[in-house]
Amino acid sequence: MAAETGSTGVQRKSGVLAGLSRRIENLSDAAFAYLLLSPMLLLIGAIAFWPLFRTFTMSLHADALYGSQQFGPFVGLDNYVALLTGDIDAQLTRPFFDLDQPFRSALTVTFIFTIASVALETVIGFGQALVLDREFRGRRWVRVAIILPWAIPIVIQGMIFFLLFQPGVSFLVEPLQNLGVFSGTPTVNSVDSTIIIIIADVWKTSAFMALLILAGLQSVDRSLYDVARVEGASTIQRFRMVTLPIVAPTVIVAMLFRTIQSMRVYGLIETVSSCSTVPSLSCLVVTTFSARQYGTAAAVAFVTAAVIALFVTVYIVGYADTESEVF
Amino acid sequence: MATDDAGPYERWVADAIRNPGKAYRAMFVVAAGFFLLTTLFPLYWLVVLALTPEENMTDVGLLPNGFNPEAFVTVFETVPFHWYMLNSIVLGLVTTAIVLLLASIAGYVFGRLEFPGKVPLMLLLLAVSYFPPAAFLLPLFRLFTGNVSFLTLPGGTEVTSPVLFNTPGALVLPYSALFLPLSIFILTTFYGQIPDGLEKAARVEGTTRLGALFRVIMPLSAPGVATAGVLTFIAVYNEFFFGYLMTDGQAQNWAPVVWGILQFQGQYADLYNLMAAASIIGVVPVAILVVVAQERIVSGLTAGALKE
Amino acid sequence: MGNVTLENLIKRYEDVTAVDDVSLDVRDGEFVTLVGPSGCGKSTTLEMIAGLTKPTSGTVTIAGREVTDLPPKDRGIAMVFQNIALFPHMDVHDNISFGLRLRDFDDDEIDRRVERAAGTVQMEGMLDRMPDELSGGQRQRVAIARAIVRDPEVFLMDEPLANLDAALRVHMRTELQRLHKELDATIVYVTHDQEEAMTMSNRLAVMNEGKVQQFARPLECYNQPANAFVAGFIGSPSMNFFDGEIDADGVRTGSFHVGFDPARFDLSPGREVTLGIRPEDLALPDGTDGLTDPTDPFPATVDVVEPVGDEVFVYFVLEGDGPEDELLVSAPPDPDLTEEMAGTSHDLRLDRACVHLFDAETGEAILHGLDGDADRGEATGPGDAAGATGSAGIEGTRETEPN
Amino acid sequence: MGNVTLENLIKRYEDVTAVDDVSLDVRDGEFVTLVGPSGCGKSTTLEMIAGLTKPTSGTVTIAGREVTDLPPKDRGIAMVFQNIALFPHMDVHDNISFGLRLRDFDDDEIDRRVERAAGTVQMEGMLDRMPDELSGGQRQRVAIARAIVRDPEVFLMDEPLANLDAALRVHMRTELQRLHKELDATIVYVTHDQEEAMTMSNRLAVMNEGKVQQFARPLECYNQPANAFVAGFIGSPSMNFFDGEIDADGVRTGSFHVGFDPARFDLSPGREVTLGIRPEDLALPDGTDGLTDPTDPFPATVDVVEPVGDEVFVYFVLEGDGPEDELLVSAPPDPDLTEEMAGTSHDLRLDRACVHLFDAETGEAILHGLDGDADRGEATGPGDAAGATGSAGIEGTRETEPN
Amino acid sequence: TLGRGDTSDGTVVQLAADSAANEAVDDINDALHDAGMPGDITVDVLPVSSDTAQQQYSQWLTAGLERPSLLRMDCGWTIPFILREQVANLDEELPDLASSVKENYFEASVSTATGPGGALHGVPLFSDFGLTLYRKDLVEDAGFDPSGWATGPRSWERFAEVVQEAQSGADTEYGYTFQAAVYEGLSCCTFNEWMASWGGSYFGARENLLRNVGERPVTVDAEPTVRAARMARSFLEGPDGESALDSIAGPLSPRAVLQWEEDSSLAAFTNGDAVAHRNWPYSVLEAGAEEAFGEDLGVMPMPFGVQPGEAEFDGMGGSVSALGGWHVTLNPNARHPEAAKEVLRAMSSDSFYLTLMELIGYVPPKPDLLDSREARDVDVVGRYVDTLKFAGEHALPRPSTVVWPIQSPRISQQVSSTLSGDRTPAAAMSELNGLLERIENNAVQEGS
Ligand SMILES: Nc1ncnc2c1ncn2[C@@H]1O[C@H](COP(=O)(O)OP(=O)(O)OP(=O)(O)O)[C@@H](O)[C@H]1O
Ligand SMILES: Nc1ncnc2c1ncn2[C@@H]1O[C@H](COP(=O)(O)OP(=O)(O)OP(=O)(O)O)[C@@H](O)[C@H]1O
Ligand SMILES: [Mg+2]
Ligand SMILES: [Mg+2]
Repeated sequence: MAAETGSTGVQRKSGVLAGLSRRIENLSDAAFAYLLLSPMLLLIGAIAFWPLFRTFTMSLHADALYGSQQFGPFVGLDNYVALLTGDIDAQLTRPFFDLDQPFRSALTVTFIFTIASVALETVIGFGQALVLDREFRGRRWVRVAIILPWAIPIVIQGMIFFLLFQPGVSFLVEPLQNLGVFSGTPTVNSVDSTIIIIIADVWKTSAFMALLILAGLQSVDRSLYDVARVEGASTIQRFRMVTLPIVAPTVIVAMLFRTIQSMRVYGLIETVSSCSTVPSLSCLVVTTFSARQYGTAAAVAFVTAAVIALFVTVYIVGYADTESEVF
Repeated sequence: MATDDAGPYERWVADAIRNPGKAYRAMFVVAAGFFLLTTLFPLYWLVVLALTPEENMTDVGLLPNGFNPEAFVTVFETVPFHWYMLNSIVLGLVTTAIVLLLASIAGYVFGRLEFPGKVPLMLLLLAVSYFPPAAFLLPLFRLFTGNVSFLTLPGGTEVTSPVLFNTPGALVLPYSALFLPLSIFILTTFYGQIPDGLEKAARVEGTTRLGALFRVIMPLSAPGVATAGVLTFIAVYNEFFFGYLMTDGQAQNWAPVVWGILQFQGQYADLYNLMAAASIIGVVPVAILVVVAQERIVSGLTAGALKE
Repeated sequence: MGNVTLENLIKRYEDVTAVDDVSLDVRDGEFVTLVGPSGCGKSTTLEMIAGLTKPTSGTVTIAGREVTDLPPKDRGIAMVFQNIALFPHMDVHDNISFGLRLRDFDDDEIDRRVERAAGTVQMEGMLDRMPDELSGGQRQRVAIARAIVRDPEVFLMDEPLANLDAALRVHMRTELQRLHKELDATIVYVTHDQEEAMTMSNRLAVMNEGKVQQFARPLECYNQPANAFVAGFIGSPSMNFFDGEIDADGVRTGSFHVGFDPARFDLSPGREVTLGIRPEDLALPDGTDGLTDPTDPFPATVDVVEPVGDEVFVYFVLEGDGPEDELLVSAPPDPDLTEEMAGTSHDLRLDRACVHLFDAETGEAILHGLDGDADRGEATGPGDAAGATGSAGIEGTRETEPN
Repeated sequence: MGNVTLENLIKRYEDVTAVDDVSLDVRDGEFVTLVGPSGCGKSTTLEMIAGLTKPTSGTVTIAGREVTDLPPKDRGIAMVFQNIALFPHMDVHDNISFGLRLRDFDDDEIDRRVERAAGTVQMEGMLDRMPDELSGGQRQRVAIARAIVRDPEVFLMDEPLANLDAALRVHMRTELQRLHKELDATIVYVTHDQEEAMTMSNRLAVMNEGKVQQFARPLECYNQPANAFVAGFIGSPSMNFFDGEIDADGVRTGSFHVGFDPARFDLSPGREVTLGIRPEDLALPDGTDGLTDPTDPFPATVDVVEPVGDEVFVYFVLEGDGPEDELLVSAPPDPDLTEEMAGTSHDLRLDRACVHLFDAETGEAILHGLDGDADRGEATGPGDAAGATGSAGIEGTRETEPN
Repeated sequence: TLGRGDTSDGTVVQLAADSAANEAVDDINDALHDAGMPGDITVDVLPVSSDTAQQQYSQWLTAGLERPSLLRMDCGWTIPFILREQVANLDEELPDLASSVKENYFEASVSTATGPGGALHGVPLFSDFGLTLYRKDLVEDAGFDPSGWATGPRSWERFAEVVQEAQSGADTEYGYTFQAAVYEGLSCCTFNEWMASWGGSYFGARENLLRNVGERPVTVDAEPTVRAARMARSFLEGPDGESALDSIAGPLSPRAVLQWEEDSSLAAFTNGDAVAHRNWPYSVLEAGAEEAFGEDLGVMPMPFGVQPGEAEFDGMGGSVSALGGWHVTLNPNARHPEAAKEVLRAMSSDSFYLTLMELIGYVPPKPDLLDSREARDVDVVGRYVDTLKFAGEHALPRPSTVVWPIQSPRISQQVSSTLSGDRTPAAAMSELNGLLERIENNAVQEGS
């Protein structure tokens, strides 16, 4: 019998290894899944969950402004209570939440920024991806051009837009002021700065969307387009009924992560304007953190995370409705 | 129908109505042009800044006030900028490799296996990205400076965490952990879409389940894998928060490129032209590298992957 | 030792039971074909043998070793998939050699084997095409080559020839049979092609709704179907069925009566039965003299005459008191059988030896082949029936008297 | 008005010419089947009709309008793809209704039509399954339903029944024919199934290597194949071919001689020909008395006997001076034809009326049906031949004398 | 580390400083060796960005790192490190040096390196003071005589008048430019100078500035502070502007100052667009260079609002220069403490300060040294040592207590909002007062 075992050229793995690999292959789906996930969980556990746990305990302690200790006595949820009741607003660069000054309180600014930038990025990123999905001469270079902003460090991105709206340096400020679009000092005006920061963010991170969506587009089975064409779908209908639903999981993931990232915006604000002009949630974390109010900073960080979690829930619930690959 | 006396525009429109392909082509050109213009303009301005002599840094218009390409040389004279770039590239590559490996495995697990606890686990992973980096910093810094002791041996000596500060480990580990969730989610969606039949075929042919992942599923998801890699690489290349707190900023201590750029922030003066020049130098090669790499990755994974 | 034993295999999806308690014992070196209507669970069964689908319950044993929990790669099998499943990112050569490369064969050996397998499927010149540059049939041939290149003990083939033209099918059939003999391999095969099933297999497993209906040699399935389902499924064109009732001296349908002695077969009058007769067992009016044991004639009108190359199908409508019964007769080509016959009426007769009786309710076979002559009562089986189906009693094996 | 005209269609890929100067004129309401070996260009031709593949040159006209440059959606066609290609993100209902939804049908109408189409393909209960929860045949049925739900003027179907079992095939065939009649639609069909091709089509286009070899009614292709390729391709099992040479009083092959008067057919001695005879036109030794114009007997040894349900294949090895010739005879089932016959020697005879002659070099048909009796010389065609292939001269149409 | 290792033999002492120091590291080593640092010791500069240094030091020192051994700290945030006992007590480590520093250095500088018990924790490396730069040529063209201005501060009214006339005479784009972006510089310096010169203070008397958190009064709603804010409105809007101070001529300053920090504001001045400009000594080096204004650059102390005697709070009033500058502190866990002390010693030598002055334009933190011949011989800056010395003696440190990082942003926000006209000075200052009080009280609770 010419079975595989007898064939030439076959090298049998050493018994131990083979036995191990067989045992692994035999695991139930669940055991196999957890086994595979273990290195990842170990890494994330040590480098993410453990520090978060420590930070969480820190958030239950008072700030320690004096002395060499990093945090003060245990105060339970006081830090959270103080934050949500506005008791420590005085110590924050801007209040956590104040509807009277939507552009000056962290929660509203963060929401405005997130919704505007993610919406714009998705649309523009999709457009860019569609352009890149076509074959044309010089596509590689167009792709370089579209990716380039994403490769710009935030400090530089911030510098570009700071200088672009710096009166005296840039040619843009005066005409914009004359048109009544911006004030004469846009980077210290909360509304102007928010808009500038949104533009800067869209400029840089549309590429993120574009790259991901492009990858999604490229993995669509081309024969489905043939079917759709024969069935009578126009270009737009093909896009809406075939492309869109098939890349939807990718787009959702991209939007999800963009949302999470936008909700944590900080560096861009600090370089283009300042945390006191455009206070975001992360701004509060960083400013309290650099003022060594570690307990408060930790509490703000966890509240930020909780707010993001709420936002994300919206995605997940919305997405679960449209049937899922991811969840 | 176009008549003889119709202008070229009307003729074009009439033509486009008859032949929608033409209209789409025109739309395409307009869209491509728009995207190019909007993405490139700020970069162009960056070049203008880099070329503007430092003392003329007022009223910079569409053309540089004066022309001073020296900035591109000065960058290397003042700081070992190439070393910073190299550090970042190495850190980026190592992190990307780790992330792609772990995220591929996790993406496979989440995208193609059904098991109890899957959704909660994914949500937990996602939660890592909810937190501002500052939330990780203090404990991680203690961990990486040998200030966390795991246990005390009977003799009284303590087993403490290794001192990773100023080593690549102090950067690669947090980068890997923090950029993992994004890649996992990306790869989960891509791997989930590969038809079962192909994985089955590979397994019957003799791969293990993981073998099928690396030999069939990953190559077929090449665009997604490449994108996850590129996103991770660039994110690492530009990451600043950990880059600046986990090293002391010296090129020989693995400080990343952003440190190099920030070296031009003086006590009072920000040397904008040097920063601009530095970022152009830092960015252009990487962007090109990334695009070339991406094409290579895609074609490498899809075509030649198994011509071992 | 490549025998494959399935014991009480069950596969349930949320709301469907795809495979429902299947037990099969495929002997070493045997060629077994699974046939059955679309969706009856053939592919699922193969996938469970391969280890690609985990059975809900039951065990799979290959070569005497229980493999229910073993991964596919350790089961010593090769498989051709119904959906072909070529690796789109590899050219034909790499697709075929995939399994060999996994096993670290050396390059020369790989090339040699790939050449040979490609030759077998007549794809020699296309080794460096990508799958999307191949026609449907070419893809299927690559899939076959990928399976045969490895010489495993057990082959699983799911409609491997579905996209091939007649000539190539014949060629591939011969090649598979040669392979089967040469390698002494065990083959579990799925096909919807009757001829393939009949000519290639040692045994057929006829499945329906996840259950095995009959597992026997092809001609046994043809001649002595275990139930009405098998009778109707095996044989093309399909068997003609008539609802009937046993009466004192035979069985009566809506349109005709077949006289025999029910007592001889332990059939009590009033029992409801299904009477079946194959199109090729019916003779046209002028051919009836060849019948060994003809029934009374009954009138029928030609509806359609359909020549199909090597056969002609004649559709009759029977006259009777029940709902209009239809009857299909397949005859050898004959210049007299033209479409102009449509509408003409004829007297038909059946050969009693070719009649199959099934229980109307359960569909179980009652007997195959009647015998109108009550005097010859002592014989349990009929003598030399002229048709190919000369055997009676479901448990009886085919007995051919020498002539 | 759904006629489809292809003029000089050529499709070249880098190194292959997939379709090589194909011209076809499919009349409105006609059912034309493309047949040919795997890779001969059938799918490519369909794709060019659909507008999915741009011809390298040539034009496509549908319903009198040149559509070569028109997108598929403006051609009024529906298509079943060989690779099925269901939308993985839509359930069965949505897959089927895709085209309707594009055309803004109202929901009730959509549901009504989907129900009907799903009923036609017997998929009623599975409307909300996703494609990956279906068996191979079920997927194919969804693909068919997706095409038929729209009632276009022209249907293109590429192996739509490849994965279906016999019963379902028969059902689907009837359904497609009903559809064809009801909608008065033009159907261009690709199949590898002879029976399907023969029974369903008004005309067959037999293709090989990108070229149309013969475009004629099915029986014409069967009875009067234009060349050896068509003769060999149409008919299953395939025609037996023998190399021969015309001599003074007939044609001589390596193993036997068929006597006739070459002069009557303008054949000069010494010309090399290929002699073809269908397996079903050969009679076994004891059946030879039915032959109208038998040749001299020649000895042959039975190699294999293969019963296939409604037929038995008997493989003979001929004795002769040339390389060993093989001969396949297909006979109706007969209890005498058992495998035990293998090795026994018999004298065979051919019926001259069933012999086809082809030019050995070009393969072009020279004549169909010989006539051994030089005395009956005045007749151009043979009289009433018993076989189905009783016609002579390639241009002659079939003449059936009344009996 | 990619093959780049420690190449030097001998003891290397790592000093965290800025990139300018890094570029001059060879000269610095030479100067230190000249100043008596043993030859086997070398200093290696670890460049840190001034924006991030505070945060990084905090991490490093908390983690007990051994390097860097010496840290250059802003006088604006040294005290919290002292309070957290993260830098070495020089009274104990280097008693002789400590007492010499306390005696001979600018008092304001020393006060920002001194702990609550009076112990010195850092050696000033250089001092910075707010200065008023002006275009001597334009002022003279407008008919004023600036002689005597170098050490004789003008009043704000007079200053505004001079600037306005010089501006209209020379038709420059702006009159007076300064830094008023929402950043630390506004609260620590620009506004602090204005406020103190009008006799106002963040926390009452001068002795409260660096201590007594929670117990000291918060006094930003006092009249002098409001007046300072109104003066700034005059700079921007002119005396007729809303809530402007009518005694101050104007408008002198563009709204762009609200976005300007040191460098952006200096650029406008060196380009010749302004008559007068507030900045630090480094700007003198730049604007006084031959290729810039050279001898045409005048430098004078900050103008005053009220005389010291009339000030509402003790220690305020008169010409007030905000104190900047950096100290060098010693890491208590330093790898080579003795070598590091040697470096510190050498760093505090006169010759080293003079070298820094020549090389980078750092102003020596010792008044006597500024008076010396050698100092006067230094290019450009040498011309202005009298003003520097005057400013140093009238320098005012920011209240850099542990709560200052929390307070500073609130101050700059409120000040900016009133400068831009969003809110009236009185309203903004009174709100600020409330905010600061709450921060103080909170800190007391937590500190207890
Ligand atoms: N993209 C392509 N590049 C190169 N060759 C191709 C490509 N597509 C098809 N071919 C070749 O063109 C020929 C005709 O292909 P086609 O799909 O029309 O065959 P077919 O008649 O449908 O065969 P089958 O019955 O096997 O489906 C084949 O030889 C095929 O290999
Ligand atoms: N993932 C699934 N979820 C639910 N039902 C499934 C799934 N896979 C298969 N089925 C159902 O199980 C039954 C058996 O499927 P299987 O593929 O074995 O059929 P088959 O006999 O191979 O049919 P065919 O001849 O059409 O390929 C079918 O009714 C099918 O719809
Ligand atoms: Mg199947
Ligand atoms: Mg095809």
